[in-house]
Amino acid sequence: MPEKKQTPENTHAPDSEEVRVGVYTCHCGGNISHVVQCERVAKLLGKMPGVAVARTDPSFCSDAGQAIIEQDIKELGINRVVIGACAPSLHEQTFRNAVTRAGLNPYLYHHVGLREQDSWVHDSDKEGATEKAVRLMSAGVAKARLLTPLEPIRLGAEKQALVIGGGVAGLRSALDIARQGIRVTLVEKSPFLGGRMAQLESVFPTDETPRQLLHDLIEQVTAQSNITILTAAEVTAVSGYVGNFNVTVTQHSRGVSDEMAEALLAACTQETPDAFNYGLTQRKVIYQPYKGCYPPTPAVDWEHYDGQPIQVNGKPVVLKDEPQVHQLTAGAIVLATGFDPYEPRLGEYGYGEIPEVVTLPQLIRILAQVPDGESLIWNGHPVRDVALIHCVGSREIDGIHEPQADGQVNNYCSRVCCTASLHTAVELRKRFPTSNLYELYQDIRTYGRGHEDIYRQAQASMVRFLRYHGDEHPEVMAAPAGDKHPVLVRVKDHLTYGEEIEIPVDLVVLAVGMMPRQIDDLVDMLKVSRGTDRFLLEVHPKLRPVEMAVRGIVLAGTAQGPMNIQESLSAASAAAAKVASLLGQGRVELPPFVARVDESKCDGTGACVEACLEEGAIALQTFKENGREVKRAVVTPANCTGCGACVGVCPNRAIDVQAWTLAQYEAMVDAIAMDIPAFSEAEK
Amino acid sequence: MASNEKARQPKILILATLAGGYAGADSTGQVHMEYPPNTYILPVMCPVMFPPEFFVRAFERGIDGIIVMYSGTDSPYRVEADGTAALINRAYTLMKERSIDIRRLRLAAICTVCVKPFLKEVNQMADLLKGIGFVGDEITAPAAA
Amino acid sequence: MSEPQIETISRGDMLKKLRAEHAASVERTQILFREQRAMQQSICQLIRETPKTVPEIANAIGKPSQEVLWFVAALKKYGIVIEAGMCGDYPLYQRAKEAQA
Amino acid sequence: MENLHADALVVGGGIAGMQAALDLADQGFQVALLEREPSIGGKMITLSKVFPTLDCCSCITTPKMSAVAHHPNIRLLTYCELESIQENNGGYRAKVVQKPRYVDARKCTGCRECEYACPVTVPSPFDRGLGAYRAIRVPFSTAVPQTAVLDMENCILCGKCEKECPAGAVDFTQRPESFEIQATTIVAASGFELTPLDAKKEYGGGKLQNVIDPLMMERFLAPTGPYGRVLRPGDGKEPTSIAYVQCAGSRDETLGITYCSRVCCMYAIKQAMLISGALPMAEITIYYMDIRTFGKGYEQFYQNAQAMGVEFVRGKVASIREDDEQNPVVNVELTEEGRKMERTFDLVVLSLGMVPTLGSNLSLGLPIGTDRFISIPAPNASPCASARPGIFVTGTAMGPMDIVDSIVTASSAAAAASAYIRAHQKEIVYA
Repeated sequence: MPEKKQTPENTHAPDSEEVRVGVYTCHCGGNISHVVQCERVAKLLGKMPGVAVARTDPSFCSDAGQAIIEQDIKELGINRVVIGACAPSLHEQTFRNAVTRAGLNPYLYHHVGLREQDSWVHDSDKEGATEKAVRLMSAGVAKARLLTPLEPIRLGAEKQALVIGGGVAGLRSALDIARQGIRVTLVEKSPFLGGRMAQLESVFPTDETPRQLLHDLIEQVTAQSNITILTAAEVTAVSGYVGNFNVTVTQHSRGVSDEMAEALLAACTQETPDAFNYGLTQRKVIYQPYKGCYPPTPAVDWEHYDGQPIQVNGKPVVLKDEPQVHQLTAGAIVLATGFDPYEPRLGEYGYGEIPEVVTLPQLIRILAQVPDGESLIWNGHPVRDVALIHCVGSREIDGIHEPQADGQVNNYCSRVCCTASLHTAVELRKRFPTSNLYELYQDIRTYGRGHEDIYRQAQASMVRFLRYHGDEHPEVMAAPAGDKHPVLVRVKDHLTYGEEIEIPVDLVVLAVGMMPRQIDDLVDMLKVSRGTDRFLLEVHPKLRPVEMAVRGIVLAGTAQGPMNIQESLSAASAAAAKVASLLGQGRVELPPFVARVDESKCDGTGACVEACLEEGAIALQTFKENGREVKRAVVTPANCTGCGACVGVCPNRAIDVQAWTLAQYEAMVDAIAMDIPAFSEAEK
Repeated sequence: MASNEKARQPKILILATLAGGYAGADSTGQVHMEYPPNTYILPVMCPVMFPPEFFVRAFERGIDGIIVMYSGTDSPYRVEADGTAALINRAYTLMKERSIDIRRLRLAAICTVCVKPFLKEVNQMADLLKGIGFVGDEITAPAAA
Repeated sequence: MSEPQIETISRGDMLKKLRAEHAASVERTQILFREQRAMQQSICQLIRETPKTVPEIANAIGKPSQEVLWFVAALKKYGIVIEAGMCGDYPLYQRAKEAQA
Repeated sequence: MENLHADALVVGGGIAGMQAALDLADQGFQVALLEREPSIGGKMITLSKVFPTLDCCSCITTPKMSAVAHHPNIRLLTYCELESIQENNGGYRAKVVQKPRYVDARKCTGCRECEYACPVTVPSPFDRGLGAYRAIRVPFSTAVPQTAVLDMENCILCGKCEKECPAGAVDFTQRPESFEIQATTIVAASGFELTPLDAKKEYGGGKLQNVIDPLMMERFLAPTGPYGRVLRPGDGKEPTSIAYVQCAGSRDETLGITYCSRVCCMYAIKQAMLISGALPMAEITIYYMDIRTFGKGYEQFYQNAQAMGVEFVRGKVASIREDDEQNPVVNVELTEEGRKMERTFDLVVLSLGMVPTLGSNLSLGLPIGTDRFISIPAPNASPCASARPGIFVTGTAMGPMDIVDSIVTASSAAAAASAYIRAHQKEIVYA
């Protein structure tokens, strides 16, 4: 039985030293000061009890601005800092660092959001906005007076990362992380690596072969001894936190051993639509998606295999999926879950109803199966006239486009479809010189390096361009029987000043946009956020562009939003850099916002233990106190999430979340509710 | 502002979770959508930390309306969804004892990009308070205090 | 690019050397400086009491508006001139009272 | 200056260079960050607000500048020119010249007493020449380091600054100093310049007073700008009608710039929105060929601008002239109506494109593409690797891109550089 337990020493009780608050109201380069009268705020706050200095500055986050605060700490003995500026999510850390540099404990600082939650939303009521700023800043001061110095929780971090997704972004991330001496487990849902990139035939603007590029990349990945690859595997449970995620991965059997592969593949007769070719062709339920795939061993498509025995050398073989469960720990997780091409609604531009309407990814697979020099035949007809329609499933407008099943309207641009579509048009003209091509577009967005050249190439190859407006979509319909062409496309073309043009074609190609992969389970498990476009959401596009709000989880590639291969690679490497910075030291620091028991008040009711839902975060322990056995609650900080379920139920107010205490909230409420006659008086 | 310049405004306290309502309020700011300024947003990790008495105390001190903007089932805390709902119900019981109109306390699930729901909640509360007035006019002393 | 040894040269010699090296630019700048001073003085004189717009100042002192605006912006930056309301689409500028003291 | 050793030399202290330096330094590598200007911050620090969030730009940039300045693993070298590099000992040896500030950086506190004392006013490049500062000055309010610099070309050697400096920091004895940096790897973050305003004769060849470049408009919109508000530079009028001419320095074979500069659509839309906020009565027209709002959240931004009343007109501006009152007159071919029209505006902004900063690229001896940006031989395999082993490229040095993309490629280049350092360093013995 332990003697009186040790808790982190609460070095300074807030009232044991004179509290000297420094209050800093930032103009935010006009963003705040154009609405909130910052000087008035400073003047009023300067008169509040405990406030030793109140200042304003055009931008406290600048080096010079930070220097002012640092100087006040050193020279005026400021020991609590309140800053009213932009949202704390942007610069709380910046100021914590500044305060630390000046020798003050970083948790003796409180940040008040005066921009997103005040000046930016009360533009037409400047007086009201200023009053709000005063009350919020007073509340900040009230809280700051009760702050105590805290130390971050330091934990060892596993020098191991988990990469989810084995497409080009996941592969690149895994490689770059591994090269920094960090072990990587790469988990891929399908039995083969390569993702969407493997389904392409040529990458712009270099016209390289994507599967060759992938092959080279995979070769580097597999040569790296500290990367473990799990294919046909899915993350099924995650717990823990940055530095120490506990991950359960469930891996399906391959179903086929190397020795048996050839015989089984030959013997298998059951077929299913080939997803690699977007269902345009059939393949066996034991399969390799393409020649040269990795791993080379064929795999069983468990979803479609009917369970019937396969006759190999006269013997029936029944294949069985015996999933294996792997438990692993990871310091950080890279989400490289990729995209799905937008699947048009049944009847959208005739899709699914008219066989001569296909998507661009489908066309790429169709073309891959036409040997060089042969003509393109589709649905029994030779294809000569082709219309490519841009922005299908992208740049949709509320009220004009029919929402998807979940009410979503894809109002974003998918970035790659313009160049991809033109790149394909150029290829079509090259391979089938007699073809007539029509690009129906809104804006041509060939923004990337070398992409504009492809646009010019398409123009030079006599591709015809027709410009439609977002609210007047082209129409696609089956041609009347007996017509030479099976499909008619009708469009109001603004390049010919709004003329209604009808184009008879043999094939309509829909340049479909990108949608994030269906990863609801992962999103729930990891508690990460998605944007209104449903792609995974970064913390801030410029400050932390590949990090998620949950620490230790980073983003790579098209899981974040539409991007091309080059951009996915960059994003994947950027994600790797963040993981390397995070885990390189072998330890991470967590904020000390966890529950803390005041033993002088705790009398061991156990209400807190009952209320807590976190594994191993709080427990009652028996101590000897003055020779008597007493029960006291004890917190394990690494397991505590700081939710405060224990705080609200404690009858003695003996437990609090550090830096977020009940007393601080009460003081803040009082400051907000306070009558401020001083508001006009003090200014005189 | 100062009472002689402008009619006194009711005060709305918004307890907003960092993972939900607080980020939603920031999103509202990023798109510059206006709402009344008598709204005071305090960040909270998870609202289950408050005992029900906290809300009554706030009303007693002159807060006229409180919106708890939590993350609901999207919360990073397992306890938040059910725990907060239960808490608010206990607070309603206490409010009734003090004859405080229970509409003054609202629980709303607000996500990080919930701009429209955020505005709806804030404007609804502001309109309600215009109708029912200040809390000080209806509150009664606790039965046994 | 770098001189072999500089520590032995005294500050006076250094200035002399700089003056010699930069004789052309110093002379050019001195002429420029005198023009600037004259321009600044005539602007400040003109708007000492009554605020004026840039075209009004330009008209009065016979200089192009574009040039006047540049000087007004410069004077404003260093607190010598302040903005004093609008006249139609043009801001008015005035000599700062504090700066006159 | 003593010679230095570093794991990585980052050339250029704009947003891309800063981010690359921070990412390398955070991984524990020693970084030398070289900037030719007296302050880091690059083009980004001159901007007003940034799309699509409309955050104030200095709120994003200044903390990064500060982080660079305070990072224990970063050696910040401002006002330094890269002369040449040569392969050495498995890495590179860079020859660098520290240009004289005529101010002792260790003594200067950035108080600006010298600047107030200096009698010579000169155009400030920070304000694109439309604002002014003195011959000795701290280059701009948020500069890092906060150290004054004297511009000898515009100095009359009156000595007033030296007399006024409370720290005794003015030092006329400074000379250019050469030194060397030995580094395992180099990250080129040399950035971009705008297509020159005078490049296109049809658009007035830079001679029209009220035809400006977009960075000038950024300064007008910034709270620290030269006028503190949006005025046209010809005569100080608050403009009530403003036109944007898109693709004014891009997608134009006559200029030899055939590529798309990627950012012009978004900055024009952003500026239009900000002007609408500052001057609610102003009419803003954007003449464009294609609107390219392809980034995350950008299409929504475009739709918001349309909803705010910014007028988007599809048309090719053939020429711009000036009327008697220096109002720019735009001659535009309305491509969706098949006719030409003329319209007079108070102010025209040419949405100029990006061209590479050539100086340091030449010093690095890197091959360039037909677009003159640094070549990336295998963009779909190693998107940041230049043609020389161990030299990586980031940001607009490898082609036009916006801030978000620059920051991502910076982290990406840092990842590539750190892998290179780990793979090669064991073999290197410093001389």
